[in-house]
Amino acid sequence: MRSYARLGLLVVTAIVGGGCATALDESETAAKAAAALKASFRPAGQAGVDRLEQDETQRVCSLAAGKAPPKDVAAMIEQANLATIRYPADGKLLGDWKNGERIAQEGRGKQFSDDPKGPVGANCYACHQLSKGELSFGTIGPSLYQYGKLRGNSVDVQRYTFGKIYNSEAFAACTNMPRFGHKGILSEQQIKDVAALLLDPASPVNQ
Amino acid sequence: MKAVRSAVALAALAIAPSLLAQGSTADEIAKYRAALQDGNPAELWEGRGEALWKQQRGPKNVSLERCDLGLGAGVVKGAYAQLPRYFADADRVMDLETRLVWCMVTLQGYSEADAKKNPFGNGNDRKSDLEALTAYITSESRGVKMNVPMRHAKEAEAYRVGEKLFYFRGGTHDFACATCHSEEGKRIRLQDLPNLTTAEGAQKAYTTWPAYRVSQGELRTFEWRLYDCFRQQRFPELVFGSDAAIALTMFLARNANGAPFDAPAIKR
Amino acid sequence: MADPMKIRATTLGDSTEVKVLMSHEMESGQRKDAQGQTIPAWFIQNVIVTWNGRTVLSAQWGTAVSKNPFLSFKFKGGAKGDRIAISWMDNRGDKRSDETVIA
Amino acid sequence: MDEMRRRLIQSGGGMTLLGLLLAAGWIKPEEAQAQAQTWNKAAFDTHSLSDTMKALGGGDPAQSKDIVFFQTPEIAENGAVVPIGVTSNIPKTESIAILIEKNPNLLAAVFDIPTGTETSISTRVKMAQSSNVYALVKADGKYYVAAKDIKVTLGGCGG
Repeated sequence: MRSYARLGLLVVTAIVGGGCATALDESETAAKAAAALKASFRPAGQAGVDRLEQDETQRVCSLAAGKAPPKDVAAMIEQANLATIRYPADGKLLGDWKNGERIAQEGRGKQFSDDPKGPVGANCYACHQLSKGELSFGTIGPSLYQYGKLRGNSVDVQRYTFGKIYNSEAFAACTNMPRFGHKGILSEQQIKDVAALLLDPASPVNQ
Repeated sequence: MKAVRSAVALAALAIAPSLLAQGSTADEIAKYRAALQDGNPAELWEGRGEALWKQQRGPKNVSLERCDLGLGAGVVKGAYAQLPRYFADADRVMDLETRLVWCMVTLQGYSEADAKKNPFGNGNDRKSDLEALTAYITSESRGVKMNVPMRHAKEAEAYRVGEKLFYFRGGTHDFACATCHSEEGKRIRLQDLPNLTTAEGAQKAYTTWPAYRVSQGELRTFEWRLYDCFRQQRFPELVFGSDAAIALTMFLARNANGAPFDAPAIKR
Repeated sequence: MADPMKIRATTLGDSTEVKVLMSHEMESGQRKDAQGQTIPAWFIQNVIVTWNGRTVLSAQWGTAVSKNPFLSFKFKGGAKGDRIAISWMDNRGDKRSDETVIA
Repeated sequence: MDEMRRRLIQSGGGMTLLGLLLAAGWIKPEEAQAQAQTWNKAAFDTHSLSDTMKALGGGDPAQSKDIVFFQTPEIAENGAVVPIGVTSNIPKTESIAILIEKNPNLLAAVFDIPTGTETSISTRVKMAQSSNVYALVKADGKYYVAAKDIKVTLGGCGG
């Protein structure tokens, strides 16, 4: 991945405003926050303290502090993340929507309290409406009801959908959505299954 | 058989309005929450906590009634509405739970490890004294306006660090506190998510912890709230009474200033 | 030893409202522990509420009553200062009795 | 209550609940006799409404509009605690029972209501899943029933 070492400073100056005193204060706070993090977490279950070591995307998006990053920074984040997407070698982008539904419902996985051998889901419903039948859905992300019906099922749409699940940062810098493939949350097959849930005409999403 | 048939007929009648639109789902959930307000089992923790506060305990066999929670030795009324704060004797910003551990060590003679060995209770066999004490002390701030101080440099520093940590993205899922808590009107599944970056959102959230969680049958404190948020963020385990826990509490409590404290509450 | 109950008894004109919270696990017998072993049922089976020695409510409970049970009802009569006593017994034979006066 | 009496009560292992109340002076001997202290195991072990009715010694309950649910939501955020309030407007109501159709055991609770106590109770029950909840009323020796469908939603995150 292309290094964007200068990006951090770029984001800080863009957002904080760039006065010398502010920048100094900012870096001091950052150092204290880093020290507090180091002293305040301990490994538990499958979650080691290495999870607190940020990659470039996480670091830059943290600095953006909930605001949209500057356009050029966003473009660099998206470009770097786009390069990580590994499309299926067999060229098949869609799996079984029924498995996809189970994955979309499953909230467990990767928490320190979860069995490392247990199921790992995408918990899509936590943030998205998907089907009419499930009333318990979140609204952090947009409604995906009739996702396929509205977009069609072309190869381009399939590739975008697979890629978006694989690494969402490739399409929207500093999005709230996890990078399911890039960070090893879901397997390639699981991503195919979730893509099928979104695109298969028989899926409850498209009814 | 006849009884069964009539029951089935009855079921068909009762199920008629079951295709509920989203609007009425929210209304019905609101009714559910309202129905729980009358009779909050948190009172069981408050009662136990008050007894613990007054009971002579520990190697020194003294009560906690001389513990200074920030408003002077033994003053409980309104103390939680002004926490976290800087304590000169400890030279540290402390939240309530950390201060209780401090008093259990300095007044009652417990080792620090003993004082905080069971911060979050689990059922009848592992009741947490800290949760009970926290329930009692917070209940004594009910109706008191949040007024967390920021006079000392370390209080200001804790606030700034807390803000920084609020936006810190990490772990397998790139989550930060801000992922779920920096926009208006969002929810996860059916749970409304407070926007903790606004005074209104922080007030609504912070003033309703501790809370009896019906899903767990336990009273949970704000330290637990942070601990469990980080668990769901896929972070490693937040250390009880740690700098990050106190800094985040400072950030949120200070943002809640001006609102009347209204807990222990009852929540899903 | 179970924690004390929280009992509130209030006169409302010619009747008295009783509200009580009890500290009890109310283990259903359906749950499994981390090792996959079924956690045995442990729950309050009998509850009796008396007003100055006279029974105003008695109940039999199963495992489906919620943890830390809540109960509310009203009876006719009752004056400030009258005694309300509540007792429960669970399936292990543990008991708890508490009382309050009508406010 | 003085400390001595509290200790006496707490040490009352092996006593029945009524014996305990009697010893504490909280209940009069004639009351104790009137209150057959039982727990109807057969009824609590049933898995269908008809079996519950059999175990309770009753027949087919009649549907009744005089049984009203109050403070009972149609959707429960969490099945561990579902508030249920039942009022019976049927004359000579003797008891109110709460049954949950899709629980492993149907019968949740039976409240015996002596004369002078209002025929209305409020409590909280566990529901394994969305289900019909029945309020079963015994009045003048006969059984009446009303039902309410309650949905139980999932929780928020990974649990």
